[in-house]
Amino acid sequence: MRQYNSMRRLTSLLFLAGLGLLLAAILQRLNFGQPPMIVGDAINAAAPAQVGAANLVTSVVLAYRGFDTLLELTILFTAATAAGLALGREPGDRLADPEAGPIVRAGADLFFPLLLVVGLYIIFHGHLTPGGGFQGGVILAAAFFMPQLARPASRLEHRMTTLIEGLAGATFILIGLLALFEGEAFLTPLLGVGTLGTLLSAGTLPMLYLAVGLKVGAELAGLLASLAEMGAEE
Amino acid sequence: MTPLDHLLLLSALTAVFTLAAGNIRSAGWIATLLYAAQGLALVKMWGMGYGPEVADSSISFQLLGQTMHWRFDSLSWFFALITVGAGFFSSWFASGGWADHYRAQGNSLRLFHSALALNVFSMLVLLASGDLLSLFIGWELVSWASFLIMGLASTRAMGYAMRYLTYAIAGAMAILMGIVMVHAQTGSFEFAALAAAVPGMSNGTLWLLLLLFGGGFGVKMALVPVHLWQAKAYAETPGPGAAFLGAISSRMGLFALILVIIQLVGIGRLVGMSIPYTFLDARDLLAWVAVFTMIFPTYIALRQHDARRLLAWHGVGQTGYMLLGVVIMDDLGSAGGLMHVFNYATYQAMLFMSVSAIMYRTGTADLNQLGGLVTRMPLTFIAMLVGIIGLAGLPPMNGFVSKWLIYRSLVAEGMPLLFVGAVIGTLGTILSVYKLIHNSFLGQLRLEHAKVEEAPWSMTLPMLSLAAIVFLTGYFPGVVLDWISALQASVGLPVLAHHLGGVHFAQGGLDMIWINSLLIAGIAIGALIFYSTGRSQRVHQLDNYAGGHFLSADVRYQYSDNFYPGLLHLIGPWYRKSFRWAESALVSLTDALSLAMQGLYRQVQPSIYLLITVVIALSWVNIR
Amino acid sequence: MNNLILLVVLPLITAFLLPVIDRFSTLAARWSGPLVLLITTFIGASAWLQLGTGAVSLELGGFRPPLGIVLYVDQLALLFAIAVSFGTLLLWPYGNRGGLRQQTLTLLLAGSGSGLALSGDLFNIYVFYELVAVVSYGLAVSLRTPAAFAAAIRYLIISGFGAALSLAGIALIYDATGTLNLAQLAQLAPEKLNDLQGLSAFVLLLIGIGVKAELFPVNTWVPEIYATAPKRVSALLAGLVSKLAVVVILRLLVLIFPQPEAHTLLLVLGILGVLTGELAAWRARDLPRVLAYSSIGQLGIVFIAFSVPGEAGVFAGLAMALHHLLIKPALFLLAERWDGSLAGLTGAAKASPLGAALFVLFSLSLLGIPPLPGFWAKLLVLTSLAQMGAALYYTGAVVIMLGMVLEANYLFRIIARMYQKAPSTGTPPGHGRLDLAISSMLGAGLIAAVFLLAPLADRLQGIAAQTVDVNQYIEAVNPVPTRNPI
Amino acid sequence: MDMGTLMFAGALGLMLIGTAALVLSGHLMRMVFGLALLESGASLLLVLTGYRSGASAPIILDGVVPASMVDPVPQALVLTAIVIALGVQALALGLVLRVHRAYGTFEMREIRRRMERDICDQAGLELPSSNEVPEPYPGSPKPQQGEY
Repeated sequence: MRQYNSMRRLTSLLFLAGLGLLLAAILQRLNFGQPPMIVGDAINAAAPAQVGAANLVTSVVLAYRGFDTLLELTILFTAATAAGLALGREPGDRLADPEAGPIVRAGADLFFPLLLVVGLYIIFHGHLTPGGGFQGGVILAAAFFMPQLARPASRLEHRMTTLIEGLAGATFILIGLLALFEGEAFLTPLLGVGTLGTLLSAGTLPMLYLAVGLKVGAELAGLLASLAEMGAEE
Repeated sequence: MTPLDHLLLLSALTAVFTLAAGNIRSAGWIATLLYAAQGLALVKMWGMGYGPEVADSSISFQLLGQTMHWRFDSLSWFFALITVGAGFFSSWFASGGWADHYRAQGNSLRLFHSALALNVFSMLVLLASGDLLSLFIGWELVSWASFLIMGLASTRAMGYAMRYLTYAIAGAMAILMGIVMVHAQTGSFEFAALAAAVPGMSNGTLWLLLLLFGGGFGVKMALVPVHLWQAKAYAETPGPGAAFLGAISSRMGLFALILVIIQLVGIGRLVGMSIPYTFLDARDLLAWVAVFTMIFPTYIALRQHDARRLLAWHGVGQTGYMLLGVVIMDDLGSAGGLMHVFNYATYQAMLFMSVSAIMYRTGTADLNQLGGLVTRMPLTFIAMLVGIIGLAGLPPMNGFVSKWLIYRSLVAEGMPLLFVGAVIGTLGTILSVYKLIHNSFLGQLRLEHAKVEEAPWSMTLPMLSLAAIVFLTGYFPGVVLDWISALQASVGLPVLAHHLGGVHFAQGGLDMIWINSLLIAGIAIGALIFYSTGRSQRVHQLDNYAGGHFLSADVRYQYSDNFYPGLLHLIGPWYRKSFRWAESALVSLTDALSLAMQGLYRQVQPSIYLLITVVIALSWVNIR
Repeated sequence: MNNLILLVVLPLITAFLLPVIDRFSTLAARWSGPLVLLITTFIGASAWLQLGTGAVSLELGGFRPPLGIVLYVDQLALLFAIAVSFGTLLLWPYGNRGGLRQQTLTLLLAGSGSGLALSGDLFNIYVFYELVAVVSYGLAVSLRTPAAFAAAIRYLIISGFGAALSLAGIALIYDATGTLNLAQLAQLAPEKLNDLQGLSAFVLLLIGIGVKAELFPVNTWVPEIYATAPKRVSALLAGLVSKLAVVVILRLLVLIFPQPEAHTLLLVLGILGVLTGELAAWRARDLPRVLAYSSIGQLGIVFIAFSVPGEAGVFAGLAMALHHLLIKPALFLLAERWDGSLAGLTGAAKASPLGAALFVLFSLSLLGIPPLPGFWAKLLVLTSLAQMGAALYYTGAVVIMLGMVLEANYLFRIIARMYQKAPSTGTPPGHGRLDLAISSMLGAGLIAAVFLLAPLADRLQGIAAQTVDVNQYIEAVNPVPTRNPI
Repeated sequence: MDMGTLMFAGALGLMLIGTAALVLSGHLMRMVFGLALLESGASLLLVLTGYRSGASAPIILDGVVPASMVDPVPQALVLTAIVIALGVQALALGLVLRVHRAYGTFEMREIRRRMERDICDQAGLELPSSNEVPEPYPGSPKPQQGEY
C-alpha cells in the first residue's frame, strides 16, 4: 500500500510538472500589456454616457454585466441554502462555545455601529469609487457576525437574514423587471444618467448596489453563523 | 389493401387477440383458426409459389429521406408458408389437453399464445422486408420474440434465453454494422443499391461485409462457432413453442443469408473472393462452416439423455445441411438445401410434439427414465417413427429426397471432402435418432408407466397430420420442388428441372413415386407372408427367462442409459468443450474488465484523472 | 420574445421569496414553485410557437452586443430551456418531500438551467454553470446521510477543479480576442483562436464543463452521487443537468472550436466513456449504480456523435441526448423504491407490474431496439460515424455496438430477475403513485414518439441545421465590430 | 524579469500549488484550500488579461477621462468569480465539517471507504472484495476472523 501510495505520488508529481511546463508554455504566448480590448475600449468610451457611473468597473458589474451579478448573488443564496440544508441543526441543540472575554464583547459592541456605517458608505459610493455592494456587504456581514462571536449563546436571527436576503434579491430582480414592463430589455438602467461623479447619479445603479450589499451581507452573515453553529455543536 | 397487407394484418390480429384474450379456454382453438386464415391469405398469393410474382405492401414509412417498405416474393412466400404452417400446427397442439396441463402447472397461457403469435408475426415482417432497414427491424423483432417464448417457462429457461439474447444482440450488432457500412458506401438502404454497388466494391470491403452479415445471420442459424446458445434454449421452451422454434426460427438466418449474400452479392462474386494463402474462397468457407455445423452438434446430440436436448442439438446440426446445399449453388444442391428447410420443419415440429406428448403423459423427457411406451402410446410412436426416418434421411420420407439431392450435387460438383463430412454427419444422426426412439418407445415398459394412456386427440391429430405431410411430400416431392424452382428463379440460382416424383437427368434421376411404390409393395408382400402364415404369436414382454430366472416387471432388464458405450469411448476424447471454454473465458474476461473499470471509478483521488487528462490533452494539442 | 428572460428570473425571484412566502402561508409556498414552473413552461412553449425556425438575441440591459450580455434564443436553446422547466415541474418534490430548501434548490435549478441553455456569453455561461453546480451539490445532500455528504464533497472537489480550469480557459480566450460574446467569438475564432492557445482553451473548457456532462474521466462522481442522492435528484442530474452541459459543449464546438483536433479529443473521450461505463455497469450490484454507469455510457455515445463535424453529427447527438433526457429520469424514478441490491428485485414485477413493464420499455429503447426511438437515434449516430470513414470513427461505432451487447445483457439480467417468482422472504416494494404516474407519462411520450417519428425527425434535423449555422448565430446577435484602435 | 512574466508566474504558481494540494494531499481540508488557491490563480490570470501597459484605472475622477484606461471587464469578471468561489468554498467547508462529524476523519481514503461501506450497507450488499485489505478505521469493531 505504501508502495502504491508513493507510486501515485510520483505520477502526480510527474503530471504536475507536466502541467506546469505546459501552462508556462501557453502563458508565454499571451500578449501581456497589449490586450485586444475590443469590448473594453468600447465600454470605456460609451459607459459614462450610457450608464453614468464614474467607476467604470461598477458600470460593467451592474449595467453591462448586471445579469452576472444577479447570478452570483443567486450563487451565494444557493450556497447558503445548500449549506443550510447540509448544516441545518435540529431545534434544541445546545451550543458549546464558551462565552468570549470582556474585551471582545466590548470591542464587538463598539465596532458594530462603526462597521455598519462603513459598510453602508462603501455600498452607496460604489458607483463612484472602488468598492461597492460586495465589499460593503462583506463589512455588513462582519458587523452582524461579530456580536455572535462575542456572545455565542445569542444566536443570529436566521429569520431576519432570510427575510433580508429574500427581499433584497427580489428587489434586484424587480428593478430589472421594471424595465421589462416599460418595454425595455431586462435590467435596462432607468431614471436617467444624472451628473457624472455625484452621489445621486447613474440611475438605478445605487439601488441595485444597495440590494447587492444587503443581500451579500445577509447571505454571508447567515453562512458564517451556520458554520459557527455547526462547529459549536457537539 | 394488398394480399400482403391482409396477411400481415391477420397475423397482427392474432397477436392482439391472444394478448387480449389468451386466457380464455378456447383461445388456442381460435388462434389456430386465425393461423389457418393466415394460411389462406398465403394461398391467395399462390402466384409467387409458382412464378416470378411479387406482392407489395401498401404500408411504407418515409424517414430521414429513406423509404422503408415491405414486399413478398417467391423466397419470402416459401419461408412464410413454413412459418404459418408451423404456427398453425404448434397452436393446434397447444390448444386442448396440453393447454390445461400447462395452465395447471401455474403458467400463463396468455403469455405463451401471445409469444407464439408474436413470433409468427415478427417472422412474417422479417420475410416481407423490402430493404436493409426493414430487414434489420424485422430481424430484431424476431430475436426479441424468440427471447420471449424461450424465457417464459422457468427461471432456468430464462437463463438460457439470456444467453441467447447476448448472442443475438451481438449478431444483430454485426448486421447493423454491415448495414451501416452499406449505407456509407451507397447512401441508401435499398437492396437494389447494394446489388448495384457490389461490382464496384473491393474484395476487402466485400469480405468485411460478408463476415459481418454472415456472422450476424450465422448466430441465428447457430453455425459453428456461435452455436452454443441454441440447443438448451430450445429445449427449455414449452413443448409446442420448441416445436415452432425448432421448425422455423433458425431458418430466418438462412433466409436473410440467401437474400443478402446470394441474391444481392451473387455467386460469382463469392467464388472470386479467395482467402489469402489458401486455395479456398468465400464459398468454400461457408461450405466448411456448414459441414462443421453438421458434425459437431450432431455428435453432441449423441450424448444427450434429455429427449428435448437431443432433438435441439440435432436441429443445430441439420442447419448445416441446408446451408451446405444452398452454398453449393447449383440447381441440385440449392434445391436440396431449400427442400431440406421444408422437410426439416415438418419432422422437427413433429418430433418435438411427440416428445412433448410423452412428457405430457409421463412427466419426463429423460431418456434414461423411459422405455417401452410403444404399447401405451402407439400413435405417438408412429409420429416419432416417421419423424426419425425423415431425420435420418431414409426413404420413403421427404428427408431422403433433400439429402439425396445434396449428396448428388456434392458428387457432381466434385467436392469429395465435403461429401465425406456430410456422410459423417448423417451417421451421427442415424445413431442418435435411434437412441431417441429406442429409449422412449422400445424396450421394457417401466412399472410407473404401465397405466400411461395415449395422448389426447388434440395432440395426436396435429402430429399425425404432420406425419402425413412428411410421407406425402416424400412420395410426391415435386409438390415442394415446384415452389423451390420458383424460388431459385427469383433469387438467381440455376433452376432445377423436376417432375412430380423427383428429378430426372441423363445419368439417372430420382423418382420417389417408383421408389416408394416399390418399397410399399415390398412391405406389403412381407406383411402378407407374415400374417398369412399365422405362425406369429403375441407374448408378453416379460414372458421370458434371464439367467434361469423368471422376469418380473419391477426389475430393469434392459438398460437404456449409457447408450453406445463403445462408440462414445472411442470418440470421447474428442469432446473437448473448446467452444464452451472460449465462451466462459470471454465472460470471465468481461467480468475482470468490469471490476477493473469499477475500480477506476472508485479512485480515491479523482482529481488526478482530471490532471492527467488535461496534461495529456494539452500536450497532444501541443504536439499537433 | 423579450419576456423569455422570465424563464430564468421568474424561478429565481420565487426561490428568493420562497422563505418569505412560507412565513405567511405554507400552502402558498408549497404550490408557488409548481405554479411558476408551469408558467415558465407555458412562456417557453408559446415562444417556441412564435419563433418558428428563426433566431433572436435578447440584449440584457439594452446594450448592444458585444458590450452587454445577450441571451441567444434559437430552437436548440429554447428546446432545452423548455425541457428544463417542464422536467423540473415533473420532478418537483411534491408532497413537501425534503421541505422548503429542496423546493428552493429545485426552482433555482430550473432558472439556472434555462439560463445555461439560453446564454450567449462565455462568462455568463461560466456563471450559470457554477450556479447549476452549486445547486446540484445542495440537491445531492438532500438525504443528509454521511455517505451523501462524502459523495457531495468529492463531487465538489472535482467540479471545482474543473471550474477553475475553465476559468483559466476563459482567460486564455479573452486574452486572444478581447470579447466574451459568443457571436463575436465565432467571428474572430478562425483568425484568433485557430492556434495552440485556442485549442488549449478548448481543452480546459471541455474538461471543466465535462464534469457535469459525465465526460470520461472526470465523471467519477456519477456512481457515488446517484447512489446516495434521492432518485428524483439523480433523475434531474442525469436527465437535465448533464444534457445542459452537453449543449454548452456543443455550442462551443460549433461556434468557436471547429478544429479537427477538438473533435478528435471529444471522440476519444467519448469512446473511453462508453467502454468504461458499460463495462463497469456489467458487474454493478445495485440498480442506481447500474443506471449511473449506463448513463456514463449513453453520454459517451452523445460525445461520439458530436465528434462528427457538421449537421449529421449534431443531428445524431441531439437525438441521442433527447432520448436519454426522456428515458433516464423515468428509470431513476422507477429505481426510487428499487434502490437496494439487484438480488432484492427478485419478483418485483409481481409487486409492481406497471413499473416492471415500463422498465422493460425504457430498457428496450435504451438498447436501441426498433421501432423505439432509441434505435433511430443510434442508427443516426452509426450512419454518421460510418460516413466519416476514418478508422477512429469506425472504432467509435464498434465500441458503441459492444456497449449495446453489454447493456442488453445487464439490463435484461435485471428484468429476468424481476419476472421471476418472488422469494418467500418478502417481496420487493411496489412504487409510489406519483413516481409511477410520471414514469408512465414519460413512457407514453416515448411511445407517442414512435408514431410521430417522421415529423419529429424532420424538426430535429431542422434544429441541427440551425445549430450548425454559425452565420445565422452571428447575424441574429449582430455584434458591433468594434476594433482595437491600436 | 519584467512585470508581466512575474505576474504570470504568480498566477501559474498559485494554480500549480492548488493542483498539488488537490492531487498530492489526501486531507480534505487541504484539498479545499487547494481549491481556493486554484481559483485565485485562475482569477489572477483572468484579471491580468485586461492589463494594459501604462494605462490608468478605469475610474473617471472629477469628470476627467484618462487617455488610456485598462480593461474594466476582467476586473468585473474577477469580482464575480471571487464571489462565486467564496460561495463554493463556504459550502465546501460546511460539507467538510459534516463529513468530519460523521466519519471522524479528514483522510480521503478513509472517507471513500466509509462511504462505499455506507452505500453497500444501505443497499444490503457485501462490500466489494478488493485486493487492498482495508485497515479498520478508528473506533471500528475489530474484524472477526474471516470477515475480510
